[in-house]
Amino acid sequence: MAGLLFTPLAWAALSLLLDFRRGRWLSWLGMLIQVLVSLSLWFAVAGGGGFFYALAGWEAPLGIALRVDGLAVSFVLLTAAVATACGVHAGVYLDPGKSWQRYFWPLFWFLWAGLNGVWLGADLFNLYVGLELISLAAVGLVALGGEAAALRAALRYLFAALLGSLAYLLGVALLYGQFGTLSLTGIAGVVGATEPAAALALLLMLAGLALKTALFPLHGWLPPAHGIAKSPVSALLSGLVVKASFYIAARLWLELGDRLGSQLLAQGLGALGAAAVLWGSWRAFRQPYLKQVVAYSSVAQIGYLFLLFPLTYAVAEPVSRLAQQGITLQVISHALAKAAMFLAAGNLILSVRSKRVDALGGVSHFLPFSLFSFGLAGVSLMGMPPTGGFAAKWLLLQASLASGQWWWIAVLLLGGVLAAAYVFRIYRASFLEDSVSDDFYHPPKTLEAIPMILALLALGLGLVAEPVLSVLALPFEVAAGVTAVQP
Amino acid sequence: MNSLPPTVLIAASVLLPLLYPLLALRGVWRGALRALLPLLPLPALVLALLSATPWTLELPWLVLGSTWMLDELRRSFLLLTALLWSTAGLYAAGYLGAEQLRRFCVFWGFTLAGNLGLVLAGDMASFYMFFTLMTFAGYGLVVHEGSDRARFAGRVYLVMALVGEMALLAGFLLAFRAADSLLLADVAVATTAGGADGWLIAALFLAGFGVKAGLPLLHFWLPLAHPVAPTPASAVLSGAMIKAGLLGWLLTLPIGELGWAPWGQFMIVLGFVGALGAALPGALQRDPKTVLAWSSISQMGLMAVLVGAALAAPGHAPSLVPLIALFALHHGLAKGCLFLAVGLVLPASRVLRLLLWLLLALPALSLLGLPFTSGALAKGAMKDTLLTLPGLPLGAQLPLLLQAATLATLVLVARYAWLLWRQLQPGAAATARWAGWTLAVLCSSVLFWCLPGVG
Amino acid sequence: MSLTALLPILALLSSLLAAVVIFALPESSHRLRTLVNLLAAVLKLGIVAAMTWGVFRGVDFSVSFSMLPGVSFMLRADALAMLFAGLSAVLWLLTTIYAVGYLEDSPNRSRFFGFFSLCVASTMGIALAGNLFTFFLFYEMLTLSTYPLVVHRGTARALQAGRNYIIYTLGGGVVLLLGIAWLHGLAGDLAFRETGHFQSVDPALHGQLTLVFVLLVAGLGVKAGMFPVHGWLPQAMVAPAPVSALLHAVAVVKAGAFGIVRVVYDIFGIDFAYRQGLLEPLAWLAAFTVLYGSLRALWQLDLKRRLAFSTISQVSYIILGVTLFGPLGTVGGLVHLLHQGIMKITLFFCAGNYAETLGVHRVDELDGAGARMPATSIAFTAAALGMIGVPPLAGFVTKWTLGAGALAAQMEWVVLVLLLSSLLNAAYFLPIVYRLWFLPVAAPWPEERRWGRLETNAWLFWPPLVTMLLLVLVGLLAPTAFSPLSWAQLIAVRMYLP
Amino acid sequence: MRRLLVLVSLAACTALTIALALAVLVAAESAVVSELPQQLAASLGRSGVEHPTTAVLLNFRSYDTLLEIGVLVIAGMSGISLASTRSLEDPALRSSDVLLYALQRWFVPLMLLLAAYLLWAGSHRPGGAFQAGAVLAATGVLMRLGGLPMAFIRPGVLLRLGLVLGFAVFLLVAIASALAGEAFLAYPPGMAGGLILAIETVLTLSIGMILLALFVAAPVSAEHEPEEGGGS
Amino acid sequence: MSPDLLYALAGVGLCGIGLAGFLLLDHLLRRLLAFNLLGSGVFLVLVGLAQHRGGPDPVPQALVLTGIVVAIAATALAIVLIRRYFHLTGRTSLADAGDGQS
Repeated sequence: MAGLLFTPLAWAALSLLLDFRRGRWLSWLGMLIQVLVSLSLWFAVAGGGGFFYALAGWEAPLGIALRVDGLAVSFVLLTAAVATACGVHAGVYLDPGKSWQRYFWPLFWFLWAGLNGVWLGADLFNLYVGLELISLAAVGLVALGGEAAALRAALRYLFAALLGSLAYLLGVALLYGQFGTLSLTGIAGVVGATEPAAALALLLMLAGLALKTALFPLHGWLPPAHGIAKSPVSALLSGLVVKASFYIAARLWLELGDRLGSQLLAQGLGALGAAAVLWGSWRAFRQPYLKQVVAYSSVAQIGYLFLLFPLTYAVAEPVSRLAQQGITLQVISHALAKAAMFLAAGNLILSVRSKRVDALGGVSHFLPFSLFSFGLAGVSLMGMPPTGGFAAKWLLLQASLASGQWWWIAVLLLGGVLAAAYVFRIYRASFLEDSVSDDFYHPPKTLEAIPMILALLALGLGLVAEPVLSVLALPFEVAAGVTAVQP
Repeated sequence: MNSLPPTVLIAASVLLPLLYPLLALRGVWRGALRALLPLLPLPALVLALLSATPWTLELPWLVLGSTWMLDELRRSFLLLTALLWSTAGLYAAGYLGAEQLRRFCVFWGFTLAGNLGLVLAGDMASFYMFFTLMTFAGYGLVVHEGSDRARFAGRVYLVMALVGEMALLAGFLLAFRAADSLLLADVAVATTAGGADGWLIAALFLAGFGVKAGLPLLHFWLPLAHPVAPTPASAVLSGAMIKAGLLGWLLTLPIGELGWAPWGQFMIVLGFVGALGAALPGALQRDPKTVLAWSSISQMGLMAVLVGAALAAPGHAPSLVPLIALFALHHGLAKGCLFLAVGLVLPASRVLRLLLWLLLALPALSLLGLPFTSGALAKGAMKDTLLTLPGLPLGAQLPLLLQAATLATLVLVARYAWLLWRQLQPGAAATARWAGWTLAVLCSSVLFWCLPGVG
Repeated sequence: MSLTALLPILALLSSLLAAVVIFALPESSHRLRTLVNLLAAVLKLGIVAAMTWGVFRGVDFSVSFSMLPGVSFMLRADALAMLFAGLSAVLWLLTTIYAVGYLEDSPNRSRFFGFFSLCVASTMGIALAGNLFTFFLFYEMLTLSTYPLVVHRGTARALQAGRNYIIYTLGGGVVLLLGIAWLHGLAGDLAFRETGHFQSVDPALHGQLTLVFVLLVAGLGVKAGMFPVHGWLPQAMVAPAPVSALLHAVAVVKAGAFGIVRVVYDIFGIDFAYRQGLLEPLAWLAAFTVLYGSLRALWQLDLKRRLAFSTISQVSYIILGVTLFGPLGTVGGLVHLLHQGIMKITLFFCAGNYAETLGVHRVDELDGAGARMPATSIAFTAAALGMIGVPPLAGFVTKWTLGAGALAAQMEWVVLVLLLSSLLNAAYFLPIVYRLWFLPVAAPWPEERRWGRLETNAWLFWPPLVTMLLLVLVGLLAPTAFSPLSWAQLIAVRMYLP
Repeated sequence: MRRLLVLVSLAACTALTIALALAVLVAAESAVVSELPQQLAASLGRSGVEHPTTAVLLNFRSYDTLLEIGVLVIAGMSGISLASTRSLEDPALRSSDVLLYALQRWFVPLMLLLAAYLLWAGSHRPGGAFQAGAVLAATGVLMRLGGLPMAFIRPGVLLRLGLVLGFAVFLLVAIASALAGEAFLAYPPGMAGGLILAIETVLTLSIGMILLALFVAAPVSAEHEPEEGGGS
Repeated sequence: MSPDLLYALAGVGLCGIGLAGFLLLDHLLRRLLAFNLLGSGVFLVLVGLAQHRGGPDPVPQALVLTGIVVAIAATALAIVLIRRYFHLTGRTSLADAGDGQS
């Protein structure tokens, strides 16, 4: 447990002292440790159930407690998988000759630490700090290299993130002012049905988090940031970072939403999500640059996540559970698939030496492997069986049907078709055989293998969705005292 | 009852011609192809001559579950088919040039297989199968020459045949539902019991086989197709294959069942229309083969009259059916001879020429029904039976009509003889051609009397 | 894991693993790839044969695990599954052989064969799927794995065709998914069962179920090339011949037809569908498609396009058979599933041979090809005659059974449709046959290649001959055990006499 | 269009402000009296420091602080990653103004002293590592602006070490206790006070360094372009 | 109304002003200042509201301290980015791409 929190931070500190090449070896070692630790924690929770972990020996509300439940450890494991993949990829992908690349590793590790902090956090303020850690590290990663376009994207990103964080913090302030505690569980325990101030707080927090998650009208910052960053960074950002803020929003909603939320709010968020699905897909379809396509695809896919709100508000317990499971699967599969997609896109760009979609003509001759990974990931995004994306879509469909909110069905189905449109656009471009250029660079095997592994994971997720979901639904011993599990 | 001849023989009679086209696969086997032409129907001939009837062979694994059988009726048709095909085959061996020999032989084999098989078939599926095989392969024989005329004839032949096939398929399907059995023997009863369906079934069969048999209004293809085929093919087309339609009628129409008198009367009328109506266009033709084709329509009209009579007078059906078979045998052999003669050349010596004309006269006279010919037997029997049958339509006019029919035959035969006389040129022909023709004439005029089917 | 559970999985894996291995092989190792391909195909054939024997003996091959809450992944080999599995196993082997020859010296073979194997794995999955959900899973996988095959040539036309293909099939997939999800919401996870699920169902649900039925059939109808949604099929002709062969004979259109069979029989149950009056409209639609496809085929000059429209027509026979209430109709539809496959694949093989050997793509360029390529032409002729329904070829057995089924179901008009369609078939096939055999060579072949002794490449030479032999044998020996007909009868018996 | 947007934004801000004010009032009325201060007072004795805020910062909620320092480190290194910083000293700014120079010689030690005091005071009254670090950084800024030589701090390993030192020590303590069997970040009984002081000391150093580095990184002068990166 | 509540309300006001500035100002530095204003407002609300009933509460004070540090870090980083952006492009706003943050 401690190792989980310690390693990324320690590696961040250590790798700052080394240059890129040595940092790479160190980081790879660290990733190995992280994966092992995450796995062992996962197994510990899978075996013994979830628990609260009181940091510094002080229990909440005085101290900060970590909530170690099935969902959290699953996300920790997911983070370990995606981050490791991105890390290994980055180690090969990034050019060690550029001196600023040495800062990649510490930022990477801080990002990881922040993510773990958010997954496990149960303290509203601690979550804020975690979010800021993630945001700044992410901004740093985007800005790395310092070109004008990157700076511009980083600035937009930074401002959006800061505004979102402050909105969230304002909500925290209101909640603390009213309830005198920062523990989410504690607040959920005392909050009543009609609390206008708390409702406003929830609204503020959700708005802030939606901004950080790039929900539809607030998504403007995402495509430039994700599109301009180096591919492994984009993969991290799209795969994991945006999920962190959504995760907090979802936790808030599930704890407090039934009392502080309203049908209007829930449907409104859902509608924005739906709009994001359609608008994002459409925009993705129209982009001339490969990574912009993938970035807008993120906007669309994030839209699905916000269907959580209408599908869990004022519905029967089993329906709500279906929706939660669906959204969880969507988060996981999108993380895997999108990371795979960005990494594969990076490989493609590397090999054709152009970022344009229409430069891909004939690439299927030479790079079927990365293209294949890209396609597989795309399949998951489309929600085609047997991928995780499909499993998620299926559960959401069932939830929509069962709750009678049939209008989301149209969104789900249409979203899949639109996703197919932009994925197949890439495919189509790559199959075109009339290009004269035969000048392709062959990336190293490692670069090719990693997106494939991720894509296969996304694919396999659909097949093993049931076991995965059963871990997420592990019993959580709220009543049990602090049982500090040592690594 | 079921005195089954060796299965090998039965199989060989169909399989030999069916597998014979395999020889065409290699060009070097050309000689064998030609040599085998007359031998193909031999197993069938042996079967027809020697096997004791009736027998039934169950082949449940074949197509939809097949039954092959031979009874007296079928034996007669089998005999005709085998004889005519083997003589025509002999003729063909001497007639054909090297060009497109393989293609001709392929279609020849398939057509023969179909023709033999349909005679042996005891169930609908096999019958239909062989019938179709014959029809489609026959197309190859019709268009063999490749001339524009042949192609046009082939197209008409194929379109009409296809329509006929479809009528047959529908008929068989309906009959199958009515009878719940694939056996042809059950069709008649089921048709009679089938009510409105029964009428439809009978109509479909009448029309479907009518195409093949050259029933008036369904005959258009016949004067086109028969003449354009190579001579031996014309012979089998007009002599044997056309009889398949007749056999079809006999096997599928509710002959011997009560309640079909109107149908019988209708057929009689239709038959006479064919028998008499064919004379005029036939007499106007300039090609002896076309004249013969019209003559075939005319003769088939007479056979349709007989079938009609059998329908109209169910009580007399048992005596009428052998008569029809006899008539078919007679006509098939005689018509075959006449067709084959068209491809002959005049020999150099006068004696031989005389002999030629003499021999040629035999089948012609037979067709006219002159004494001591097969025609006399058949026509006499027909006349006797028809005139004694009660309750036929046109009863009063029957003698007159029969006279007229004979006159029509006479006109056509005379026209044929005249045209042939003008057409035959001196020259040399292969021995096989002579042998085939001679054999055919012999069969028609002499062997006829010895055949087991007669009587 | 017991053998009964293992075999279905192995059947799937044999081609799935082949795909993986092929993708991993470098482009240049042609021999090894061919070896892997053939090994996998033979292995699968063996497995399927073993399973068929087992199913015949009444062994229940099934394996399932829970995939999502309330939904399981289920493979099960019933008689119907083996019908389709057998078809794809046999034809896969032949098509693989053919494709090896066809793509000799062409680029991107690694990609091609990889997706090719994936495609077959999907087909196998469709065949063995034990419930609607699993079926859908492989159904969509099929869509995706065939796309690269359709656009394989990479020309603008191919890409256009691929786009249309994907629009149609994904659209169909969406409709299908909606139907499945809805049905799932109504009735839970539905395993395929020989008698269907709705013999006795709350009448209040009838309306919804009818709607679901329409959705499912509409979704499946896209792949089956049914009338209003057939547009992708003729365009997909730009794909290489083995792909067209596979698409038309085994995989895509058959998947749609097979799906409709499953939905009607094993989900709704033929009784329910009949009582609800769901069959009659479907029958009309199928009949219309039969005639429409044939009529359109008449006007096509491109050989493969003509064959494509013929497929549209022929596949609807299967659906027509399904809609004929009664065992005979069922047998007719099911047996055509196989027969059409064998016949159509022969035709496409031949069309490919003409294109590859002579450079001939159009019907009017075929004059006299019979003399130049007798074996291919014989195969083509046999298959064409089979399509027309000439006995004793495969097509006759189908037509006979369908006709008898229609009469048994008191739907006489169907017989009329069958006959009309046969005539139309003759009208567009016989001219080709005529050109092959009876016309002299009019012009030099557009692009002739020679391969020594045989008329064409040996890899291309044998497959059509083998399928021709098959199409003769399945008709000639229809009543024997393990023939398509008797297998279909076995299914019908298990369905109607549970 | 633009005006409309402005108006809408303003209206939205106003509405939000009013809503917020109302919410604050409502929340103030209905606020649950927190038990946290009491709990805190009860636990203060075990925290190792006397000032409650410092106790919260460095003991009860030390995880927040750890991450907070992490945020600082991120900002610092992101800053230096973008700038070409050869040295914290800028020769161009080196002044020859005697008066300024003299003033600085007075101020710098004084400020250092102030920083030390703030650090020490943190344990029992307002003050602490951050305040001390800020003063330290201010000293550095003054020195840079005044042109005092600071060549000893190069942006190489030493600078990075300085950046991360506080964080690293904090982390080390945290993990040490975890390895000893306590929870992560827990201090061994009795050693809390000393450890906190030690941590605060290094933190002060690092915070000062980070802020200074950010200050130095921000200016971009034309001569050093366009070669980016942190040197060495 | 206690002084603490007054603080909180003042914080609300700051929030409003900061937000308006953040949304409406194009110049990056001004926007950054607006952000700081907004942040201060939030901190005031946090401390003021919490202390309104229960008297001095060290927890929000500590939180605010942490928040300030974070804000400073972010501000500093932003300044570095802005400076460099200005240096490279000569621009002081992100304007031409429209409504990025709003």
